[in-house]
Amino acid sequence: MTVLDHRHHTAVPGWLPGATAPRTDPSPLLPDSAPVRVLGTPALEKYDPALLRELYRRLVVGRRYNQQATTLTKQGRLAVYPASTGQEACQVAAALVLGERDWLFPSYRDTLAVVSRGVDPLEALTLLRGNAHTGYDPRASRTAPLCTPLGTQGPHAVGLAHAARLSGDPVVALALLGDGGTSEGDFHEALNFAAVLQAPVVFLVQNNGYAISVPLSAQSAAPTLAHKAVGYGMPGRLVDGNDAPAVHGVLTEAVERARSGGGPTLVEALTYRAEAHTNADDATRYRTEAEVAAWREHDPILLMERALRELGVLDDALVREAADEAEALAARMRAEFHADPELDPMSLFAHVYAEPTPQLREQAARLAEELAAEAEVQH
Amino acid sequence: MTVLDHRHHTAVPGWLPGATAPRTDPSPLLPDSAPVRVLGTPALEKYDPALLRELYRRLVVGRRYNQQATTLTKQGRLAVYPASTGQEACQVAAALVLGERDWLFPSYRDTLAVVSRGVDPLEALTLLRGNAHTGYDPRASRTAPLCTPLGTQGPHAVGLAHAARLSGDPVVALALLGDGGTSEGDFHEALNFAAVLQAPVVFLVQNNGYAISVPLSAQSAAPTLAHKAVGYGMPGRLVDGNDAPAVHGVLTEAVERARSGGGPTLVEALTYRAEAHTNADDATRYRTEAEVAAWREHDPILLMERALRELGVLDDALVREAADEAEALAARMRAEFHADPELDPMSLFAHVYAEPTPQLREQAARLAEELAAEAEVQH
Amino acid sequence: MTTTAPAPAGPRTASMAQALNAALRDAMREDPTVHVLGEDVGALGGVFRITDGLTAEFGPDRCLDTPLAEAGILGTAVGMAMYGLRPVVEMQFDAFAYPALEQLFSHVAKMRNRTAGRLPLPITVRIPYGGGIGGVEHHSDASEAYYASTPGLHVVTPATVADAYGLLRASIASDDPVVFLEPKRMYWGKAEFDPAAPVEPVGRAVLRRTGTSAVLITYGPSLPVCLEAAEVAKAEGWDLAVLDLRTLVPFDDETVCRVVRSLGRAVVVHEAGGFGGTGAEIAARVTERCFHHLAAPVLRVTGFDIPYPPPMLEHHHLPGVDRILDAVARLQWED
Amino acid sequence: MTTTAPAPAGPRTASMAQALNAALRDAMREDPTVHVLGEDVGALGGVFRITDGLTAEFGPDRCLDTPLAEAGILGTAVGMAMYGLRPVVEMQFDAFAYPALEQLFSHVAKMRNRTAGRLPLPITVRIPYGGGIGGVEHHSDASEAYYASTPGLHVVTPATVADAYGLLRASIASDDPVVFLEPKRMYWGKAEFDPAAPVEPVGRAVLRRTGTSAVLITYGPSLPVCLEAAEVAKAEGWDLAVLDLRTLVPFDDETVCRVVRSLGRAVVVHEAGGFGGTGAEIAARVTERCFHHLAAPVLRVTGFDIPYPPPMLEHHHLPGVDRILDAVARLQWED
Ligand SMILES: Cc1ncc(C[n+]2csc(CCOP(=O)(O)OP(=O)(O)O)c2C)c(N)n1
Ligand SMILES: Cc1ncc(C[n+]2csc(CCOP(=O)(O)OP(=O)(O)O)c2C)c(N)n1
Ligand SMILES: [Mg+2]
Ligand SMILES: [Mg+2]
Repeated sequence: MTVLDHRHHTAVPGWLPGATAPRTDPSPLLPDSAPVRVLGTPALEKYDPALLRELYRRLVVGRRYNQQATTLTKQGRLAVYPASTGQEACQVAAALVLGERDWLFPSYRDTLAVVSRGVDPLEALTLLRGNAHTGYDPRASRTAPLCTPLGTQGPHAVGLAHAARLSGDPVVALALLGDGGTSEGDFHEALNFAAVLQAPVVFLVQNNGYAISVPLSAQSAAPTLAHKAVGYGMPGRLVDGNDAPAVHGVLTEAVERARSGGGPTLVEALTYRAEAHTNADDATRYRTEAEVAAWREHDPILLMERALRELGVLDDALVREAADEAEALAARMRAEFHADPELDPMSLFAHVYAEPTPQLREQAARLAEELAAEAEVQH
Repeated sequence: MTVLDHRHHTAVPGWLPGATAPRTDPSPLLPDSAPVRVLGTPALEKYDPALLRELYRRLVVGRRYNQQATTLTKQGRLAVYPASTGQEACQVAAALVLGERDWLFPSYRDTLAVVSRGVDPLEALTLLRGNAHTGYDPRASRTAPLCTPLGTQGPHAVGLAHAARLSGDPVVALALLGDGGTSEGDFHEALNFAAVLQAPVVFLVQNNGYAISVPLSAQSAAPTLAHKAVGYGMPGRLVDGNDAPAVHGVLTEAVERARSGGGPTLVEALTYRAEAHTNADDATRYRTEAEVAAWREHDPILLMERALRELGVLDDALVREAADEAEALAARMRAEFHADPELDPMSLFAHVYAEPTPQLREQAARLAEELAAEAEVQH
Repeated sequence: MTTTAPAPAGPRTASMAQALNAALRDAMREDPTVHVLGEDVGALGGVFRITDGLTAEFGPDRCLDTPLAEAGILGTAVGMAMYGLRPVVEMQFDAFAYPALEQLFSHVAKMRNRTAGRLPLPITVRIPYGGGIGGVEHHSDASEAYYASTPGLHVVTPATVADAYGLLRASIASDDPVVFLEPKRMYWGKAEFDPAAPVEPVGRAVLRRTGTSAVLITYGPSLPVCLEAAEVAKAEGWDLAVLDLRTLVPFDDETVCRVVRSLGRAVVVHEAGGFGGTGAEIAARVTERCFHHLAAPVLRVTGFDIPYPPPMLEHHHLPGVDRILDAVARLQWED
Repeated sequence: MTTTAPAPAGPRTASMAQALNAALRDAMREDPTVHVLGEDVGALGGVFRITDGLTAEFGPDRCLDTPLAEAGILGTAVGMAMYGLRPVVEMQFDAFAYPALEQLFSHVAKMRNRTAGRLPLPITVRIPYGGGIGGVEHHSDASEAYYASTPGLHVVTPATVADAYGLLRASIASDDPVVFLEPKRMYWGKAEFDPAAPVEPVGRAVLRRTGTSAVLITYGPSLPVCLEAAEVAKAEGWDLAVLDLRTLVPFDDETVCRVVRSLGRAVVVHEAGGFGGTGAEIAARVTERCFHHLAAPVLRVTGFDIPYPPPMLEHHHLPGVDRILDAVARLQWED
């Protein structure tokens, strides 16, 4: 399958950590140094064709999900949308490697991973639609709320994994972070706690080259972000984040290690944010069309299609099946998001505490009066 | 000279990072991998005898300083004293490698480094005596206030070094941290900023095996703390922190690299906190006498004396000179600290802002009245 | 520092430190989901010995010495609570809770609300606070205003040995996050108490001394000062009531307003700086609700609006009996 | 988001965002020690475009895109100030300043005091705050109480385009640390202003509207709401004055008390939650100082004591004209 060519990447401005140092396979520098695959999946043959088809299907559906959410935002149906377009390989692989009882700790950009885990888009997108903070049941879906304060979900994943381990419960927690998030103190503290506690947690850093407008070169001087694992005494893995089977493989290894008591792993997936940071962002201010175009050559769906065709795994039936499922999801999203959501102003007071305080009861009563008065006026 | 034998260390309980993984020379894992000296000074001959004598003299004086401060605390003349007994090699080397215009960023345990830089003990110890927060002039002494919130002085050192570099001023900043401090988010953010900005700053982690009662093994699972440098793309160095010439050598290399535009370095100095955390602490609750005894064999002054005698650099004149200077310092401390300090209650309002706010002026007036009334009563 | 010996059952004389230790031990015995974590809480038993003996009895998994990182500690507790445990976090000193404020404000205080009640966080964050022990800078902050002004947190602070036990038990049992502020200068004061004897619930203020002239409204470390002031005031002909709030959030408007209305004069006392301190909220809400019962404005006696002073000067900063009596004298008795 | 075009000299019509941008540019032109640092302040010009064009004009060393870590940003600014520079830090949103609170509370606010005046920190921390822009959770906190209750910090918040320019220039010129709170929902509102025309200094409140019935005391994002309420109130026969505090610390007792004494009735308005909010301090101190001039208690109109709501519900939380008029109606006119 297509291979990421680093001479090509070094030609891509603004992408590398440090103008001078080109990224190379850091295997020798990483502990527990199984070769770190950065050059694409070696032997696709060893993958179960059923898995490859499943990954392909989810990629196609995921891309369509990103497109539809973006359209809904343009139509004012979502308040804001941070698209994961171009990062679908990481998103669907993250969802696929987790067992039913495992936990996912997503960030604001990871709604596709949440949906790919089985959460309804209508529930996964309430935060970005603006009708509620978290629309799904974290306990039922074993998925933490979308995290906005960067890096802060790291310690949560560690704590949950640690608690499960103490209870002899074979749960693994997978935390999704961005390249920018690795700079936060909470990232450091999470990795250190995870390593010291040998918690069954996996940190997946989707390195999409940017933190809003800030390129990786202004974020870190490390040879790779995977190198950060060294300072905590945990294995680090660097993988082509647009190569779905490769991401799935590396994450599966990490999840299994965690489940079997082997402790945490830091995985850096090299990918690219194909769209602006959000619909509100203007990416032309800080990156070139040439760079964006270069990365289109490495689009995760493109790579997957080529690879599966080479393997003869991709037949027209699968293509149609995936396309139909994608369209069905998009149609459902259009229908559901064009209807206005139910809103209950009194819900503002319902869940601040288990029992509203006397002060909140007073304030709720005042709002209720106001609403009643308004209702009066309407009649 | 005496060599730290790791088989011996592994025998020391509670000291190693991770029960299983013994610390080994991490050179191959460290970038810019000049051999990392953990096994003592190789060729003392290459050191200028004058420097060796100077180090010896400061070690002896420094030990006496620690003893006298501890005694003063027992006598109630200091509110609390975190002794650097056993860590004198790091303290005096840190002071000695800095030029006049360089900056030192000490923590609460590093008053010896501050005094060794030339600050009067009476001024260096106000924080611990309890009569003032910072007793010396940070600008004049190019020494930041003793930092208590762990890790927080890291970013200060980076910012100062960065500002100096922008001004073309060849200043280097040296930040002193402890092993426990490396777990704080601010440590991570400081190292990352330093590497990205290529700031002329050196981080010296005095790994004395404990954060109050918490052993390194519960603090970090990294092979060594110096390994943390890898994740920031800066050189890391591990050194025998009780080997004064070795510490001086490693720090000198790092300071020179920083001054010549080579960016930051992380140095881990392996040492041991010979006393309890402070006079208020009870170390018997968490470490064995055997461990403490084992480390007495590696006392920095013992090592230095042996080495210098072997080299024939240590003559009785030097021994007497050092002892006399030490006693003179101790005598001065006794005299100065047994006098009660001058205290001005109104100083509480003098430096909250450049100009006291109207509110503070009111409050100051009220206190002035109270003091006047009390004075009345006294007459 | 001395050992906090395992508490015998039944009525006893104990220090506040021992009562807190007993509360933790009893909670851990009764509920296996209660876990303690923090810096030096294991073999050392905490720098104030509040967790003394817990690791010995319950093992390191139940009472965990963490790495030195407060955001990591509280963030890890959040994850443990998400799984179903009941973490009790120890912050070593008031100012060293600041690194955890983002976790506290953005997650601990908000998690129940942002998940429509599906993800409550029964976390107790114990913070030794305030001065009076000769601590060096950053070891004596009275930081309660930061917590009390953050919706989603309960803020509890005991001022008696019995409350230390009872309120900590109640806080650990609460399904909401509680910031439990321990007046560190009261750790060593002893009193009779019976763990079996229930105390007034969280959210209730208690009248520690009845009086007919005016009421001193206070909490935590300032209660003893107020009681002493009330004693001295007798000589001046004032019969002062003393009200111990015990809980800053939720606030007991009912009890506070009943007392203020009946007396018409009130002084709020706390050692934190006055500007933006909790005393401002207390004075403002009492005035809103009891305006026509007030013979004088509700006055505040607080620390100055300055960074906490060095040990040798702290007594000038802390509200003492004289300042309280001066305020009482300014309650416009001539009216 | 559109570009904040480089400001022409002289009088102009500008948005608050453009005025802030002009203030930064002019300060950097006049004083080479002024450095801007923060997330996305470079090529992007900040997510609100307040730093637009600064890197282009002054280079990346003067306007620096930092790594994504707020404690690191503020801590680095502390070191830069120790060296002698005048850093201006941008925090991207209110809730994202929380990771920097330890640096702010334990160092920025205290450094001058803990060094007996030898190490002042002339740092300006710019924080876009408050709601009303449909931001998702953590993007709309009104966090001023945390700052206003921390001794050592000045807390400034403009409510007009002219003040945005004038107060930011004054804050950057101040030798004390200033938390400069920018009402983000006012960024795009335009007005005439002249950079050359001086504004009232930091620490002075300004009467934005004279009135004879009662005064609305407010600041930042609530000023327009209060002015609108005053307009509507005319119909009800109330002639309301509107006072813009502009600075929370230091507080302008003189002006505030003069107005309150002359009118006898006051309502404090802000969008932060009421409990422990700055309105409590304002109400408490005004009552202490003006008690016998008050015909009614000082009332507060504030946001609810809840985590900030999701965008579609925020209008129920934010104080509006009706709530302000309800409070005015409760000022016991019958007396
Ligand atoms: C603590 C914190 N600081 C700042 C922000 C504002 N912010 C939101 S997204 C973003 C960039 C994040 O970059 P990265 O971690 O690489 O994730 P990506 O957006 O690329 O997926 C920033 C600065 C935030 N959400 N949280
Ligand atoms: C942010 C913060 N948290 C907690 C403390 C309390 N404390 C003071 S010293 C100390 C241990 C520090 O250990 P280390 O960094 O190894 O330095 P050492 O004392 O060994 O020199 C702790 C936890 C603190 N000072 N600051
Ligand atoms: Mg990114
Ligand atoms: Mg240590």
